[in-house]
Amino acid sequence: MAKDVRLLTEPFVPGALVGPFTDAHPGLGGVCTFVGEVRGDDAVEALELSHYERLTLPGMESLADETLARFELMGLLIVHRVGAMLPGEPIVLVSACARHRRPAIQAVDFAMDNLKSNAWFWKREKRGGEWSWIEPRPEDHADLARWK
Amino acid sequence: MAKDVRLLTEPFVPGALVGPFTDAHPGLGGVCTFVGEVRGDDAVEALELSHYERLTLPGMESLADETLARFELMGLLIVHRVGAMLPGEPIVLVSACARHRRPAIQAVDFAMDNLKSNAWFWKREKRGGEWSWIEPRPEDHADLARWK
Amino acid sequence: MAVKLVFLGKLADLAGAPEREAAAPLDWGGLLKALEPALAAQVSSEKVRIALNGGLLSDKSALAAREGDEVALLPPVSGG
Amino acid sequence: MAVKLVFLGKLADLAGAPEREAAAPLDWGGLLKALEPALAAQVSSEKVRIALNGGLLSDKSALAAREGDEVALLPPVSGG
Repeated sequence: MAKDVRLLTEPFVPGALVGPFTDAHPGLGGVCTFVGEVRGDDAVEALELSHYERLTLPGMESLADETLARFELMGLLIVHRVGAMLPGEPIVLVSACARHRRPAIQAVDFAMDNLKSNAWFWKREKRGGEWSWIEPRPEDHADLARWK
Repeated sequence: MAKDVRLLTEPFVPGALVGPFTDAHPGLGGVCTFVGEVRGDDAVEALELSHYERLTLPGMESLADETLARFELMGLLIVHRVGAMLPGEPIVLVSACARHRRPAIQAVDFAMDNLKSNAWFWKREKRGGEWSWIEPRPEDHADLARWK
Repeated sequence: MAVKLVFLGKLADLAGAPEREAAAPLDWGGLLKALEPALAAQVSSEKVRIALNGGLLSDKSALAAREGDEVALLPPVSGG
Repeated sequence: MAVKLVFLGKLADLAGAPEREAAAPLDWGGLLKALEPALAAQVSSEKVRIALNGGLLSDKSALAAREGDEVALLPPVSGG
């Protein structure tokens, strides 16, 4: 069970990460991947994600461990951008490969729900030249509660 | 809402399809993709998928329509291989993009469950030089029943 | 012209070819008579469905194919 | 050496900088005294958590930081 967790400060191309991840697991039955991008609607000009070195990456590592323990996977890749991003740029990627499709899909669903409301990131967005801090949407907490 | 449904007779590279699909939907919040491959375990030497021209593609088109009607998506891509395939080759790809992550993930889950037990494909596999026909696993029918 | 029969999945193995022709017109009784007994037995099974020109028949015994029609014999699908 | 304070999210805006130093040793009362009143009020809120050298404190009033320690002040996360 390969675990690959990364915080990136530069833009990334999802396919350039998922291709090698998939190739590294011969014999897999399927791979499910979710890529989140910075949405450009509502006049968002930029997004900045800050993290706390001593908590953010260890938190993602332990989420990866929990996901691997919970679903029958062959490998799990979790990648998150930090820093300043523009609309259209990928911000998060979760990819899970497994012998069967449902664990792969469910693992991605679970990891994304946790990342969206639980991970150690602080996000602010710029609209009309003004920065404002963002808190998780109530739906994000409701999504997470499904796994309790 | 863009719908793109294809039956392919030649091997395909998932990233070469998902990249342009994603780029075609600016403003998306996320894209979820599942790729199924021919598993090489249990001594499977080859897999052959036959289809019936007059039912298979129309059936996939109507599954795509149902998926688009059921989840709030911006676009949906469904690609299926037919013909002879070797272990490790991609056999199916479903990719959904949406403003929010949960519809994208759920749409992929729904479309895959339908494809796995409902689609007009007949599959046989070769083990030890012998071909045998495959029927869906009981789990596939159980997975599909979740959406009723 | 005749009626074109299309055999899918394991029915193609049993028929020895994916397609063959049968004399038109062709109804359910005529179809069973046109097939070898082992194949006719399979086709009679509840699990085998029939499509006429790409349209599934809800009651296959109501089959009524004319010259130029295509009759597909569909065993249970394997899925994708 | 002193104690390093790290401000995350909107607390960094309020503090005017992402980091500053405070005199060691530093306990909960000392931390509140070392911060401007508006910042101290925020930090006292139930929603703000404290980590000492990367370990979350379950009871932040039990803070006991020594020279060289890092104290992080963590408002509610935005998520990824």
